Amino acid sequence: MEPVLTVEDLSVRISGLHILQGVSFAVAPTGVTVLLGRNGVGKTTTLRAIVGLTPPAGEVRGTIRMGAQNLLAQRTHRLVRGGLGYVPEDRCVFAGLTVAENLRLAERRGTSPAYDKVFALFPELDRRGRQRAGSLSGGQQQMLAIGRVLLNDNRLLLVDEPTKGLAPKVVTEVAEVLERVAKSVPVLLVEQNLAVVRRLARDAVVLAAGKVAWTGDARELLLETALTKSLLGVGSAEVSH
Amino acid sequence: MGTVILLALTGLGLAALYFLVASGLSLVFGLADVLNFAHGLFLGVGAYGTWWAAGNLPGAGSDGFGFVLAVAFGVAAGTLVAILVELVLIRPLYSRTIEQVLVTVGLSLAGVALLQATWGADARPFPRPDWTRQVTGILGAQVPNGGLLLIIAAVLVLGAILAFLRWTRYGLVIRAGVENREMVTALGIDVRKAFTLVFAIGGAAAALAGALGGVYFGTVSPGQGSSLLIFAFIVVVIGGMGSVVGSAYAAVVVGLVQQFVNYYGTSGLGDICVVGLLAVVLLLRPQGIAGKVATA
Amino acid sequence: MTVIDAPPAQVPDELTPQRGRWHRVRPFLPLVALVVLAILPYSTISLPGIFEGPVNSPGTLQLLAICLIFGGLAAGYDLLFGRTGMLSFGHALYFAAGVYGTDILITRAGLPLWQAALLTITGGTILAALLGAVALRTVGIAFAMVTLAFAQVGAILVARDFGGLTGGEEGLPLDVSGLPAGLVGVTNTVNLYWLALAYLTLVVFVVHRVSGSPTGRVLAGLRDDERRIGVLGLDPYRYKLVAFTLAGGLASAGGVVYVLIVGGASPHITSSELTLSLLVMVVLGGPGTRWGPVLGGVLYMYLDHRLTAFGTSDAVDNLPAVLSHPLSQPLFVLGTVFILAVYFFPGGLTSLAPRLSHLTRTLRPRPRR
Amino acid sequence: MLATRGLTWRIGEVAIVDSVYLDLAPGEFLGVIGPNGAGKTSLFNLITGLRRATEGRIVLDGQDIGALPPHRRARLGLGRTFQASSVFGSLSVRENVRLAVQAHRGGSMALWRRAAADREVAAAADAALDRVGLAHRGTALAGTLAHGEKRKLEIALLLAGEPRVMLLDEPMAGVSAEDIPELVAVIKSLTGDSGRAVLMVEHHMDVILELADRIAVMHHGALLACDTPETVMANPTVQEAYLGESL
Amino acid sequence: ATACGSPQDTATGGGDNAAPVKVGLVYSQSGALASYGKQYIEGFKAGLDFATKGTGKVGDRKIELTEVDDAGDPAKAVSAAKDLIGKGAKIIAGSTASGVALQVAPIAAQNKVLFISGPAATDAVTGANKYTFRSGRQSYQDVVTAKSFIGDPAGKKVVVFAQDGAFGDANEAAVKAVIGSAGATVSSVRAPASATEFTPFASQIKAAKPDLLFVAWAGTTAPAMWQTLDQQGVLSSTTVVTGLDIRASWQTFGTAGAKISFLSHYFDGASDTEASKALKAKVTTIDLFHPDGFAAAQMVVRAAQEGGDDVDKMVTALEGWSFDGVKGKMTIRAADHALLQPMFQAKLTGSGTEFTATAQKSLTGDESAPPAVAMKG
Ligand SMILES: Nc1ncnc2c1ncn2[C@@H]1O[C@H](COP(=O)(O)OP(=O)(O)OP(=O)(O)O)[C@@H](O)[C@H]1O
Ligand SMILES: Nc1ncnc2c1ncn2[C@@H]1O[C@H](COP(=O)(O)OP(=O)(O)OP(=O)(O)O)[C@@H](O)[C@H]1O
Ligand SMILES: [Mg+2]
Ligand SMILES: [Mg+2]
Repeated sequence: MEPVLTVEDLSVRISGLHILQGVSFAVAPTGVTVLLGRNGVGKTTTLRAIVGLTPPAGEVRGTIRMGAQNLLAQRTHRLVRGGLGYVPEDRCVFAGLTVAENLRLAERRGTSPAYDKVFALFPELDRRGRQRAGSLSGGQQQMLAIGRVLLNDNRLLLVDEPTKGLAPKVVTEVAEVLERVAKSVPVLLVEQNLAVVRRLARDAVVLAAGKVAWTGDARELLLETALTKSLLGVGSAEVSH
Repeated sequence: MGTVILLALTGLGLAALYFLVASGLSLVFGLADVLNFAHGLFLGVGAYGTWWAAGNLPGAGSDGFGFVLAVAFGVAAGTLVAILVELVLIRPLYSRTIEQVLVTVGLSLAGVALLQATWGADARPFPRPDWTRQVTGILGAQVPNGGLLLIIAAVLVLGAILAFLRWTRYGLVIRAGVENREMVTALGIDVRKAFTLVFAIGGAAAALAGALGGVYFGTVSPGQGSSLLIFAFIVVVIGGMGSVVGSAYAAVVVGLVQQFVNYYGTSGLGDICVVGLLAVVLLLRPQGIAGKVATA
Repeated sequence: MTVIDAPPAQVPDELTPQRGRWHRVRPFLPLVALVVLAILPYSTISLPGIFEGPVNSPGTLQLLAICLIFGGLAAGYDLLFGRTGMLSFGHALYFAAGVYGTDILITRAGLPLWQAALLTITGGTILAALLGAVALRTVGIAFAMVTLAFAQVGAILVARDFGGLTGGEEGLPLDVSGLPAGLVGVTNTVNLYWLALAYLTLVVFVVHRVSGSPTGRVLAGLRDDERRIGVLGLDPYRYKLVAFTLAGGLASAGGVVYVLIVGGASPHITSSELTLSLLVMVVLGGPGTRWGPVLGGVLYMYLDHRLTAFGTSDAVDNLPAVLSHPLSQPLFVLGTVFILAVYFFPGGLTSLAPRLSHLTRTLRPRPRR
Repeated sequence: MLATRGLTWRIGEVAIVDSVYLDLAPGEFLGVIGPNGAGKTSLFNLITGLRRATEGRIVLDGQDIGALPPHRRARLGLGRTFQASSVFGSLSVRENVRLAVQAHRGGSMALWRRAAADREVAAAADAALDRVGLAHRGTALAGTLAHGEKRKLEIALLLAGEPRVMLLDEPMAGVSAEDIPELVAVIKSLTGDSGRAVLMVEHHMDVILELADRIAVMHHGALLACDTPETVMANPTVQEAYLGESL
Repeated sequence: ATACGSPQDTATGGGDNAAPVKVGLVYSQSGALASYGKQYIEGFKAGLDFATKGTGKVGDRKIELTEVDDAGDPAKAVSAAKDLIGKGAKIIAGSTASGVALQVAPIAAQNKVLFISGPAATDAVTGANKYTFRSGRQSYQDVVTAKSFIGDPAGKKVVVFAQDGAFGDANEAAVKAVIGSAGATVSSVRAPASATEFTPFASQIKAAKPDLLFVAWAGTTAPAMWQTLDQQGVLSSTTVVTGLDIRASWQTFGTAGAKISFLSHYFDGASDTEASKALKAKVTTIDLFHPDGFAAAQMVVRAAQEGGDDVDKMVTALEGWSFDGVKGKMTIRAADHALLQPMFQAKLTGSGTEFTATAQKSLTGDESAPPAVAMKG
C-alpha cells in the first residue's frame, strides 16, 4: 500500500545543534504508526518539522511528502486545513480563553464540527465550557487538546504523548479513542507508555541520537526482549506489565 | 448648576477624545500584545491626511459632504499606514515584545519628524465645518459642538468595535494568537491576517481620533498625537489592557476627574489626580478595572 | 495577554566562565580600554566627520563625557531590565532627582558640592526604595505603568516650579561660584570627562560585581520565573527591591555628574522619553550583557548629539528635497536607526561580536591537529 | 511532620479542595492519586503557599504555616516540583541547580561576593545533577531541554534544596520508559536516609505502588481514602473512578 | 602633526589682524522652535549685510559664522557653546529657547566670551552677568505694553490667564509688578500647559469679571484655548490682551482674532526704518523674530569693531550703545544689559487664511522699559 506520509532524509538543525540527522520513515495509510525513543532524541522535533513548526532559528532539510504534496513548501495553517491534525506535546490550550472558545477556535471553515463525538468522549469539556482553559487541571487540558483535533475530519493525525499526565482510567479511554480513530484516519503517535503502544501500534519507528535506529512491525519489536532492551532500554517483561 | 453641567459635558467630550485614541491603542495593545508607541503617528497621519484632503482632494472641503470625504480620506490614510507598519515592521517581531517597543518608539520619532519635515513644526489651522465652532445651549450651559461631535463619534466607535469582537471570529483568533501563535496556525488559521486586521482597525480608530481631534483643537501639528498618547495610555491601563469597554469607563473617569479638579482645585492638580488614580487602581487591581480578557 | 517577557535570553556572562584562545587576555581588556579612555584627552588626533575638532578639544570632550554618562546610566538601567526582567518606565525620575537635587542644593541652598552630592545620592536612593516598595506590588505592564505614573508626577512637579525651586520649563542653571575651580570653565572640560569616565567605571564595576554575586544569580532567576524563586525559599520582592534601589541610586549618582557637565538642569530629563531612550539604549546594545548597554548608551547619545550636525551639513543640504528634508530632522534619522538596528543586530550590538567571529572562523578554517 | 486540618479552597461556590485532613510522618512516602481534576495540584499549591486556603490549617512541625508566603514555607523545609516543568529557561542547567543550592544555603543577599567562586555550592550542584543523570547537559540552556530532561532538572532543583518535606507533582510524566527506573531509584534514595517525608502525585500506578508507604485518593477535592497500597487498590470506588479496566 | 597634546588646550583666537572673527550661532534648526530659529538666522544674515555694508567684514577681518543646531535642548546648546569656545569663538549668539539662554549665559561668563541671547523672552537673561546681552524683547516689555491698553489702572480688576511653569510665573509676576503696582488688583487663573479642555478655566475667568484679561499662552493648544474663551463669551465681555505670535499662528485665532487686543514685539509693517527696509529686501515678509537676528548681527559687528579680540572691550562698547534697529531706536541699558526698544499695539483683521496686522500705537523704548535689575554676576 502507498504510505500516506513519507519522510526522507529529514535533517533539522536548531541554533547550531544537529538534532535530526537524516531521518527517513513512512506512515502507513491505516492504523497507528508509533515513534519511539528516549527523552531528547528528537521525536517532537520530527512531528513539528512535519507540520512546519520548526522554530525560526531552525533549518530543515530533506523531503516530507503526503501523497504528491510536498509538505515542506507549505505554511502550517494550510497543511492543517488540508487535513493534518496535530496534538502538541505541551497541550498548548489557550489559557486565557474558555473551554468553549478553545473548541470554537478549532472549527474549520466549511465543515460541520463533530461536537457530539468530542463531548461523548470527554463529558468534562461539555460541563466546563465556560471555565478558562488555564485553570483546568493538567489532565483536563490534555482532553481539550485532543478534543480540539477530533472536532474535524483529518487525513492524518500527529499526536505527541497524548496520555501524559492522564489518570489510568482516562489513559485507557484515550487509547480506545485513538484505536477507533485509527480505523479511518492514520495516526503518527509519539508515546512513552508502552502499554498503550502495545495496544495501538502496528508499525514502529525507533529514533536514537537523531537517527532512525529501527523500523518495522511494532509487535515484533515489543516481543523481542533483546530488541526492546537495546532500543528502548527496557525488557519486554516490563513492556507487557 | 449650569457650571456643573458644562463641566460634565465638556469633560465627557474630553473623555470621548481620550477614548478614541485609547480604543485603538487598547485593541492593539490588548489583542495583538504590541505596546504601540507609534499610535501617535497613526493619529498624526489621520489628522494631516484630513487636512491635506480638504485642501487638495477634489470634492473634499471643510464643510458638509466635502468634510466627510476629507475625514474618510484621512482615516483611509491612517489605516493604510497602520497596515504597512504591521506588514513590514511588526510582523517579523511578534512575541519579541521589547524589540517591538524599540521599533515603535523609533517609528514614532521618525514619523513625527517626517511630518515636521514635510509640513513644518508649526500648527496649521484645521479645516472644519462652521457649526463645530459654535455652542449648543443645554440646560443653561454653552456646550461646544466640537465636544458633542466627539462624544457621538466615540459612542459609534465603541459600538463598532464591540460588534466586531462579539460577532466575528477574529476577536477569538487574535486573543488565542497572542497566547500562542504557533498553536493557532496548528489549528489551521492564518493568524497573520488576523493581526494585520487588528492593526488596521487600531490605525483607523487612531486616524479618526486624529481627524476629530483636529476639529476639536482647531489645528494640526506634528506632535499633537504624542501629547495625547500619555493620557491614552493611562486610560488603557486603568481600563484594563485589551478591554475596550474598560477603556470607555476609564476615559470617562479620567475626563471628568480632570475637568472637575481643574475647576474646583488648583491647576495641574487634575493631571496629578489622574496619575494618582492610575497608581491606586493598579495597586488595588493590577489587571485594571475590567480585567484582562479582551471581551466585549 | 502575556505580561512583558524578560528580554531575549542571555546568560549573564559573569555566570558562565568563558574559555577560548583569549581567555587569558580577556580579563584585562576592560582595564586596557579604561587606560586608553583615560589618556584619550592627551591625544590631538582629529577624526573628521566623527568629531568636530581634535579629540582633546573641549567640544569633543564634552560630547564624550555626556556619552559616557549615558553609557553608565544604561548599564545601571540594565540591572533592572536586562538582568532582572523588570520593565520600569520611570527610571528617568531617579536620574532627574540626581540632577535637580544637586542643582537645587548648590544653587538655591548654597551647599558645597560634596555635601550636595552626598545628600542627593542618599535622597535619590531612598526615593527609589520608597517608590519601589510601592510599585513592586505589581508586575509586568502594571509595574511599568505605575513607575511611569510616578515619573510623570515628578515631571509635573518640576514643570510647575513649586516655590521657584526648579525653574519650570526654563530649567535651573547651576551656580558655579561655589564649585571647585577645576570643574568650571571650558579649559577644564577634561576634568568633567574624567569624572564621567569614573562614573561609568563605577557603574560597570558595581553592576558586574552584583550580577556575578549570589544576588545576581537570584536576579537572573527572577527574570525567568518569579514563582519558582519563591518556592526555592527566596523572597522575590526583596530581591527586586534591592535591584530597584541600587539602580535608582546609581541613576541619581549619574545625575550628580551630569549636572556638573551640562551646567544646569532642564525639564527634558524628567520626560518619559528619557526612560524610553534608556530602554532603547539597552536593547540597542544587548540587554543582560556586560558591555552592550554601555555601548548602546554611548552610541545613542553620540547619535543624538551628532545627528543635529549631520542634519545641517552640506552633504545633506545638497540632496534633493525629498531626502534632505527628512534627513535634516535628527529625530527622523535616530528613529530610523533604531528600526534598522532591530533588524540588523537582533540581540543588540554585542551579538555582533560572536557573529563576526563565527564569520571569520568559517572564512579561515584552521588546520586540524 | 506535615498535617493539614480541614484544608479547603473554594472558587465561588465550588470547593476545589474540600476539607482535607492529611498526616505525613517523618520518613513516610505518601502517594496521591485521583482522577484528573480531582484537586491534587491544587492541594500542593495550598500547602506550598502559591494559593491561600479559604479554610483550614496547615501545620509543619507543630507550627501553623497557613499564613506564610511561599518563600517562608520553603525556608522551613518545604520543597516541590511542578506539574508543568518550571525551570529558569535562560540560565544553563548547572546555573539552575546552583541557584537552588544557594537559595538553600543562605547568603543569597550578598551583593559583593563572587558567586562563581563558591566551590561548595558548585560541588553540591554538580552532585545533584549527577544524581538525576543530567551532568552531561550542564552547559545547555534549560529552556532548550527536551521535555523529559526538564523533568529531571526539576528534581535536581528540588534535591538541591535538601527539603524535609518534598512534594512531587507527576515527576514521571513524559519520562521515557528507559529512564523511569533510574528516576524511581533517585526518588527512593531521597527518603531512605534522613527521615524526609515525600508527598507524590503520580498517574503511573506501578511507580506509586513501588514507592508509596500509603496512598491517598482524592476525588472531587475530597480525600476518598488514605491507606496502605493494598487496601486502596482493593477499594472498588478507586477501581471504578480512577483505575478503570487496566490496559 | 603631533598626536599628543595637553588635555587643557584650547585654540587661541588668533590675534593678528587678518584672522577672521569667529562667531558661533547656537539656535534651534530642528525641534519645536525650528521656525523661530529660521527667522532668527535670516534676520541675522540680513543684519550682518546691513551692518557691514555687504562686505561681511569688520575692517580687514572677515566675520566667520559657525551655526549649530541645539534642537531646543540646553544640554546640546551647552555642548555646542563649549565646542565653539574651545575653537576660539569669542562671541556666541542665538538661543531660541529661554532654557537654552539661561544655561548658556553662565558658560559665557565662566569663559569670558560675549553672549548675545536671541528670541528667548525670559526676563532672567537681563542682568544675568556682565558678558550676557540680549537682542530680543523680554516678557516685562510685553506686559508694559499690555498696560497701555487700560489707561489708568487704578481700581481696575486685572486677571492673568497663563500656563503653569516659569513662563506663566514670570508673566504673572510682571503683571503684578507693572499693573498691580499702578493700583489695579491682579489675580490669576492658571492652567496646566498640557491642558486640552479649557472650559473650566474660561468659567473661572468669566466669574472673576475682569476689566482686563491678560493671556500668556504658548504652544499648540492655543487655538483650542481661544476658541473656548470665545465660545464661553469671555472675549466679548472684557478687554483681552495677548502677545501677537508669528504669522503662521494668526489664522489659528479664527474669528476670535478680531476680538483680541494684541501687544506686539514686531510684525511686518510695524515700523518703517532703514533697517526694516534692508531686512524686507532680503526676506519679503518680516516676521516676529527677524528683528532679533538683525539686532544680534548689529551688536556683533559693533563688538568686533570696537573690541577686536578683547571681550571686556566688547562689553564696554555695547553697554549704553544706541542704534537704529528694525523696530526703531534700540538702546542697551548699561546697568543690566536690557535692550530698550519700541513695542506695538496691533489689531488683526481678515478671515480664512488671509490676516493682516495693523499697528494701533507704538511705545518708545523708554515707555516700555522694564525696571532695572542688579547685575547678578
Ligand atoms: N528550540 C530549541 N533550541 C535548542 N535545542 C532544542 C530546541 N528544541 C529542541 N531542542 C533539543 O533537541 C533535542 C530533541 O528534542 P525533542 O523535544 O524533539 O525530543 P523528544 O524526543 O520529543 O523528547 P521527550 O521525550 O523528552 O519529549 C533535545 O536535546 C532538545 O534539547
Ligand atoms: N481558577 C479556577 N477556576 C475554576 N476552576 C478551577 C480553577 N483552578 C482550578 N480549577 C479546577 O479545580 C480542579 C482541580 O484542579 P487540579 O489542577 O488541582 O487537578 P489535579 O488533581 O492536579 O488534576 P491532574 O491530575 O489532571 O493534574 C479542576 O477541575 C480545575 O478545573
Ligand atoms: Mg517530546
Ligand atoms: Mg495536577
